[in-house]
Amino acid sequence: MLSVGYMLLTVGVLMVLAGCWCMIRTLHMLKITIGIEVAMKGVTLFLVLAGRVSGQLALSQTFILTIIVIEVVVAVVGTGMAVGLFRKYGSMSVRNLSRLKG
Amino acid sequence: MLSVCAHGFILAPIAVVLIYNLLGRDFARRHFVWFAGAGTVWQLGSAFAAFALLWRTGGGSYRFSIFWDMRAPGAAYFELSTLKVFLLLMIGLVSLVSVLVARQTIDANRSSYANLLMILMLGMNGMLLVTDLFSLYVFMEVTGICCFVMIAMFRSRADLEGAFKYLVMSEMASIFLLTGFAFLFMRTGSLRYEDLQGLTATGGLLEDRLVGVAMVLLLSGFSIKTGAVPFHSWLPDAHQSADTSVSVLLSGIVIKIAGVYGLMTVCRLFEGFSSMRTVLAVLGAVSILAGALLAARQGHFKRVVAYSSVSQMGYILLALSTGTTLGLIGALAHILSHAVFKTTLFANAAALHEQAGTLELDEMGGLEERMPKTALSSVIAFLSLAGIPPTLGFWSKLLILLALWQSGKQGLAAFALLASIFTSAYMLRLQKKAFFGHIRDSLTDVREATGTVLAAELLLTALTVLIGCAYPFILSALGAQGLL
Amino acid sequence: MMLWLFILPLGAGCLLWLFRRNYALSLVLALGFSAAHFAVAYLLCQAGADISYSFAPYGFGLWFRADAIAQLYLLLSAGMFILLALYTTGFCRDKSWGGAYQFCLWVSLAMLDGALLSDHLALTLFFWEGLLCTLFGMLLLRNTEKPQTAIKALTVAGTADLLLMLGIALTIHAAGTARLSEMHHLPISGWGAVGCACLLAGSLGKAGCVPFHSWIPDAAADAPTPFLAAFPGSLEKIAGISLASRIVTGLYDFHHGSAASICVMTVGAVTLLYGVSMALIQKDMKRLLSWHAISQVGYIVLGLGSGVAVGVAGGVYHLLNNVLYKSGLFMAAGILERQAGTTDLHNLGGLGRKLPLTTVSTIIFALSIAGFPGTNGFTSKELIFDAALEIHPAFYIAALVGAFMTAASFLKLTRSAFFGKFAAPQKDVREAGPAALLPTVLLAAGCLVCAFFPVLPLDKWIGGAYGFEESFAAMPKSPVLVGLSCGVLALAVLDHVYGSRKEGSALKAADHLHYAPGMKQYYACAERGALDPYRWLMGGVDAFSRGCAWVESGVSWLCDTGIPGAVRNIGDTLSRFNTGSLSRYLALAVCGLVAVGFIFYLA
Amino acid sequence: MTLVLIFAGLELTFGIYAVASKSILRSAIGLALASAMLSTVFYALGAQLASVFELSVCSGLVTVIFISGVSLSHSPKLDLQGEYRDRERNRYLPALLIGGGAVMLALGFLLGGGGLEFAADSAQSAQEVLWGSRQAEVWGQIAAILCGGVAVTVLFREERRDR
Repeated sequence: MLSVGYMLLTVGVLMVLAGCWCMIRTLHMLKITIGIEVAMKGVTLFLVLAGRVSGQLALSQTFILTIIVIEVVVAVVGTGMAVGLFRKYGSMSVRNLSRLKG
Repeated sequence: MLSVCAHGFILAPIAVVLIYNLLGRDFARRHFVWFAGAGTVWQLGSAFAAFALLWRTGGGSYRFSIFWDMRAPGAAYFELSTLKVFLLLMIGLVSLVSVLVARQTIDANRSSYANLLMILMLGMNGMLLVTDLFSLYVFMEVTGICCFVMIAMFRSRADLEGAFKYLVMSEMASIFLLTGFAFLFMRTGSLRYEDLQGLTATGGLLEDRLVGVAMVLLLSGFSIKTGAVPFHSWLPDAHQSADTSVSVLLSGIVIKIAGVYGLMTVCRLFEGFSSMRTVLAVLGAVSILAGALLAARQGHFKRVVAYSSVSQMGYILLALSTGTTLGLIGALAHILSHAVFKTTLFANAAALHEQAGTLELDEMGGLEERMPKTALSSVIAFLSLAGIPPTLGFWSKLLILLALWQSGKQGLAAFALLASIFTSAYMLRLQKKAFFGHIRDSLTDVREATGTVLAAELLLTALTVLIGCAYPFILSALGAQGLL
Repeated sequence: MMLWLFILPLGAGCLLWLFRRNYALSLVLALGFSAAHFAVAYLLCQAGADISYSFAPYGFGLWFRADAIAQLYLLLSAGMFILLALYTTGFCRDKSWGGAYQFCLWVSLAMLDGALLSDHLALTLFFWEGLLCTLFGMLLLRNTEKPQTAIKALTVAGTADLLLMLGIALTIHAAGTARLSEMHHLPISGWGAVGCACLLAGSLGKAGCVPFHSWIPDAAADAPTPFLAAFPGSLEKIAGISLASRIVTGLYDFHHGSAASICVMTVGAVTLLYGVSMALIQKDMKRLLSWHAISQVGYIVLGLGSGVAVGVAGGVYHLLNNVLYKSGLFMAAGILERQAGTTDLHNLGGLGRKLPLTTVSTIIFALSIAGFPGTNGFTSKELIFDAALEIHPAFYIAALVGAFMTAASFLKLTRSAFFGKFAAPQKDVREAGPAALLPTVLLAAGCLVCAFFPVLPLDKWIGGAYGFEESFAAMPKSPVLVGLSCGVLALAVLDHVYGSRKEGSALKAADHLHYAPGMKQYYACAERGALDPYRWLMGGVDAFSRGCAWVESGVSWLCDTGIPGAVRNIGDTLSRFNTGSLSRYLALAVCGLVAVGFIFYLA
Repeated sequence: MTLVLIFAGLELTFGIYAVASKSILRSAIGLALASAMLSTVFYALGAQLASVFELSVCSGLVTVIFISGVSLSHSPKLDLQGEYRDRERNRYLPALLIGGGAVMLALGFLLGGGGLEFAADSAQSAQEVLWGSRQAEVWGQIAAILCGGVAVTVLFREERRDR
C-alpha cells in the first residue's frame, strides 16, 4: 500500500505535468498563465509535503506564503502582457508571437 | 564602515525608490538619471569599499542582518564575501552603463525605468547576499519580474513578445527550481547553505533519489536562467526586443547573477555530485558551439550579440565544470570581461540605433568613417571577445583554458580554443557588415554618437584595455593570496 | 700550387667576360690562360706522384690530393681544354652570349679540377653540383625564352647528382670516413652495396650513360657546338669516368664476375646498343654525333664494368680516344654549321673539296670511332672486346653489333656530307679560320699519334696511373678476334653499299635497317619518346603534381566551401528550427531537462 | 488522511479541468476551485496559515486578475472560437497524465510504498519562523510587491494616443 505522502507526491507531479502541458500546448496566452499557476499549485503541494515529511511545517509555510505573493505578481505581469499583446493583435493566440525568430 | 556598505546593498535601492516616488511626477521624469545614477554610483562605490575592506582582512566573509537577530537558531542572514562583492561591483558597473545609455535611449517610462532598475539591483544584490536557497529563489524571481516589466514596458509588439516568452520560460525555470528545492527540503528540512553543504545521495531511499532528481532540476532551472543551449531560446528574443539600456542589463549582468551565480552556488553546495560537473561541461560545450553557429547567421545587431552571450556563457560553464579554484577564478574573470565587452557592444548598438536609425545588419555598412569612436570601441570589444592580447578577454579565456587543462580536460580545452575561431568569425562578420565596406547612401549624414552613450563606450573601452594591461598585476596579487 | 688550378680558370673566366668584345685580346687570354693552366697541371704532376694539400682552419677542411689517377685525368682535361678554349673563342666571336658562355666554361674547368683533385667526398659533391650549375647556365644562355632543354638537363643530371649525393652519404656511412684516400676496397654489401650503386649511377649518369642520357640529343639541337665538344664530348666524360674508374679500381671491392660488375656491364651494353641504334637513323650531324657520344660511353662502361685490368685499361684508353675524336667530330660539325650554315645532312654534300682540312680530319675521326684497324679506336675497342668476351659472350656480341652500327652510321655521315654532289646553298663555302680549324686538325693529329704510338698513352700513362703490370700496347693478341672485328667492319661496308644502292643515296643507306621489321616498331617507339626516361620521370612528376593539385584543391575546397558551408548549413538549420514559437521553446527546455537527467545519471 | 487524499484528488481534477477546458473563463474558475481544494489540503495537513493565504489570495485575488484580464481582452463568447483549437491540441493530455500517474505508482510500488512518512512537527509556528528568522524572504516580498506595483502601473495603463 502506498503511503499518503507518496500519493500526494504523485498528485503534485501530475499537477506539474498538467501545468507544463498547458504551457507548452495551449495557444491562449491567458491560459498559458493559468498553466503556470496550475504547475505552481503542484509545487506548493510539494513544499507542504516536504514540510510534513521533514518535520519543518512552519518553515514550509513561510515558503508557501512567499510563493503565493510571487505567484500573484507573476499572474499580474503575465496577464498584463497578454492584454497588451491582445491590444496589438486583437487575438490572444500565441501564434502571433513569431516576429522574433532565427 | 563595512556594515554601512553591507546594509546599503539592500536598503539603498529601496530608499531610492521611496524617495523617488515621493517627488513630483514631472520632476521625477526629468531627473530620473540622477536618481538611478545615484543608486548605481552608491552601489559601485560601496562595492569598491567593501571589496577593499574584505581584501585587506584576507578574503574573509562578513555576516549581517537587517533589523533581525541573526543569532537565533535557524535564522537566515546575509553574508558578504570577496566573490560576492566582486559580483556586486559588476552589478554596479553594468547598471551605471545602463543608466548612461538610458539617458539617451529612453523617452517614455523614465520613472518606471528608474524604479525598476533599483528593484532589479535590489533583487540581484539579494541573490548574492542571501545564505538560503529559497531566499535565493525569491530574489531571483524579483530580478526576473523586473526584467519582464522592463522589457515589456514600452509595449511595442516586439517588446511584449520578447517579454512574454521570457516570462513563460522563466516561470518554467521557477517550477523546476521550486520542485528541486522541495525535494531537497524533504531530505534535509532546511535550505540554508550551511545545512546543505556536504549532502550526497547515498542511494536506496526515495528521498535520496529525489535528491538526485533535485540536482537535475536545479541544473536545468539555472541553465534556463543562464541561457545555456538548449535552454537558450528566450535569450535572443528578449535581448533583441528590449530597449538597449535594458539589453545592457540583461546580457551584462542578469543572466550571470540569476543563472551563473545560481549554478556556482549549486556546484559549491553539492560538490559531492561529480556528475554535475559533467553536465556543466556538456552544456558549456554545446552552448559555445551552437551559440557561435547561430550568431554567425543573424541579421540583427543585437541578436548577434545576444547569441554571442549564449556562446560566452558556455565558456563560463566550462570553467565552472572544472570545480577547482582556478576554474572559479576563470569564471569570475570571464564574467568581468564579458560584462565589459558585451555592454560595450550594446552601447554601440544604442549609438547605432540612435544615429543610424537601424540595427539590421543589411541596412548598415561603412559606418566606420562616420562614427570612428564607436567603431573603435566596437573593434576593441571584438578583440576582447575573440581573446586577443592584451585585452581583458584574452586573460579570462587563458585562465579558463588553464583551468580546463589543469583539471585534466585537455580535450575540452582544445575545443574551447578551436571554438574561438567561430567567435572571431561571427564577430568579424558583424564588424564588417556594420562598420566597414562602402557606406550606404542612406547613411551618409550619420554622425558620431554623443553624450552619455559615447561616454559609456569610451569608459568601457578604456576599461577593456587598462584592466587588460594591468592583468599581470592582478594575477600576481591573486597568486600572493594563494588563489592561483 | 694546387690553388692556381682554381685561380687561373676563375680569373680567366672573369677576364674573358670583361673583354668579350675584343676578339684578339680574348684569343690571347684564352690561349695564355689555358696554356698556363696546363703548365701548372704539368708541374703538379712532375712535382710528385702523390701530393696532397689540406687546408683546415676552424674545423672546416679542404682536402685535395693529386694521386696518379687524378694526375692522368687532370693532364688530359688541361690539355684538351687548350684546344677547347681556342675553338670556343673562335666560335663565340661576335655572339651576344659569348662572354657569359666563356665565363661559365672556365668556371666549369675550375669545378672539374676540383672534382678531380678533391680528397673529400663532400667536396667532390660540391664541385659536381657546381659543374651542374654551370651546365645549366650554359644551356640556358642561348635559350632564355625556351628553357625546356636546360630544364631537362638540370632535371636529368640533377637526378644523377641526387643519386650521387645519396651514394656519397651511404659510402661515408659505410666507410666511416669521408676522405677518399682512406677508403680502400669497401665491401659491396648492405648499405655499402646501395652506396656503390648510387655512386656508380651518379658518376656514369654524369658521363651520359642510360638512363641519364636523354638531355644530350636535345642539347645537340639547342646548344652551341663548343658546348657539345666541351661537355658531352670531353669534360663531363672525364669527370664521370674518372670517378667511376676510381670506384671500380680502388674505392669498392669490385672484382670481375660479381653481380655489380654484371649490372654495370649490362648498363654499358644497353647504353651502347641504344645510343648507336638511335644514331644510325639520325639525319642531322649534331644529333647523330650526340647519340654516338652516348654509345661510346657504353663502350667505356662495358670496359670499366668488366673489372679486369684489360677492360679498365681499354675503357680508360677508349675515353682518351673518345675525347680526341668525339670532340674533334663536334668541332668539325661546328665548322660545318658555321661555314655551310647547317648540319642537316639533307642539305649537305660534296663539301670535301671546299673544306679539305676539315674533311680529312673528319675522315680520321670517323675511321677512328668506327674502329678501323690501325686507328687508335681499334686498339681500345679490341681491349674492350677482349674484356667483354672474358666475362660473357653476350657482351662481346653486343659490342660487335655496336661496332657494326657505328661503322655504318659514320660511313653514311662522311659520304653524304663530304662526297657526292653539292647541295644547292653551298656554292661559296670556304674553309674555316684558324681558331676553329687548328684544334680540329690538332685533334686529328692526336688521333694519329695515339694510333701509331699506343705505348705512350696506354702503358705509360694509363698503366702507370692504375698500376697495371702487363703491357696492353702489344694488343691485339688474338688474331681470331681481330679477324672478327674486321669481318664486322667489312659487313658494315657491304651493308652500306647495299643500302645506298637500294635507296639511291648515301644518306639513306641505313634506311633499310631503319624500316626492317622489328626495328621499325622500335624506332617508332623511340620517336614517340617512349624510351626517354625523362618523359617517364616527367610523367610521374606530372601525375604526382596532379595528385598534389587534387589534394590541394580538396583542402582549399574544404576551407573555402566545405567547412563554411557546413557551418552555414548547421547554423541555418538551427536557426530555422527556432521559429519563434513559444511551445517549441518550452518543449526544447523540457527536452533539455531530460537530456540533463540522462547525462547526470550516466556520468 | 483519507480526507487529504480526497481533496488532493479533487484539486487534481479541477486543475486538469482548468487545463482542458475550452473556455478561458471556466479555466480561471477551475483554477480557483483547484486552489480552494489545495487550501483544504493544507488545512488538513496542519498548515493553517498557508491555507488561509491560499484561499484568499490564490483562489480570490488571482482569479480576479484573470477574470479582469479576460474582460479587458474580450467577451467570454469569443473563447468559443476555434482559433485556439484546445480540444485538438489537448488530445494527448489524458495519455500524458495517465502515463505519468502509472509511472509514479509503479515506482512507488517498486520502492515498497514509497516512504515519505510524515515526521513529528517542530514546535515552532509559522509566524514565529517568518518574523523570527526569515528576514530575507520579507525583503524579497517587499521587492516583489514593489515590482508588482510598478508592473500594474506600467502594463495596465491605457495606451497614449501619441504612441
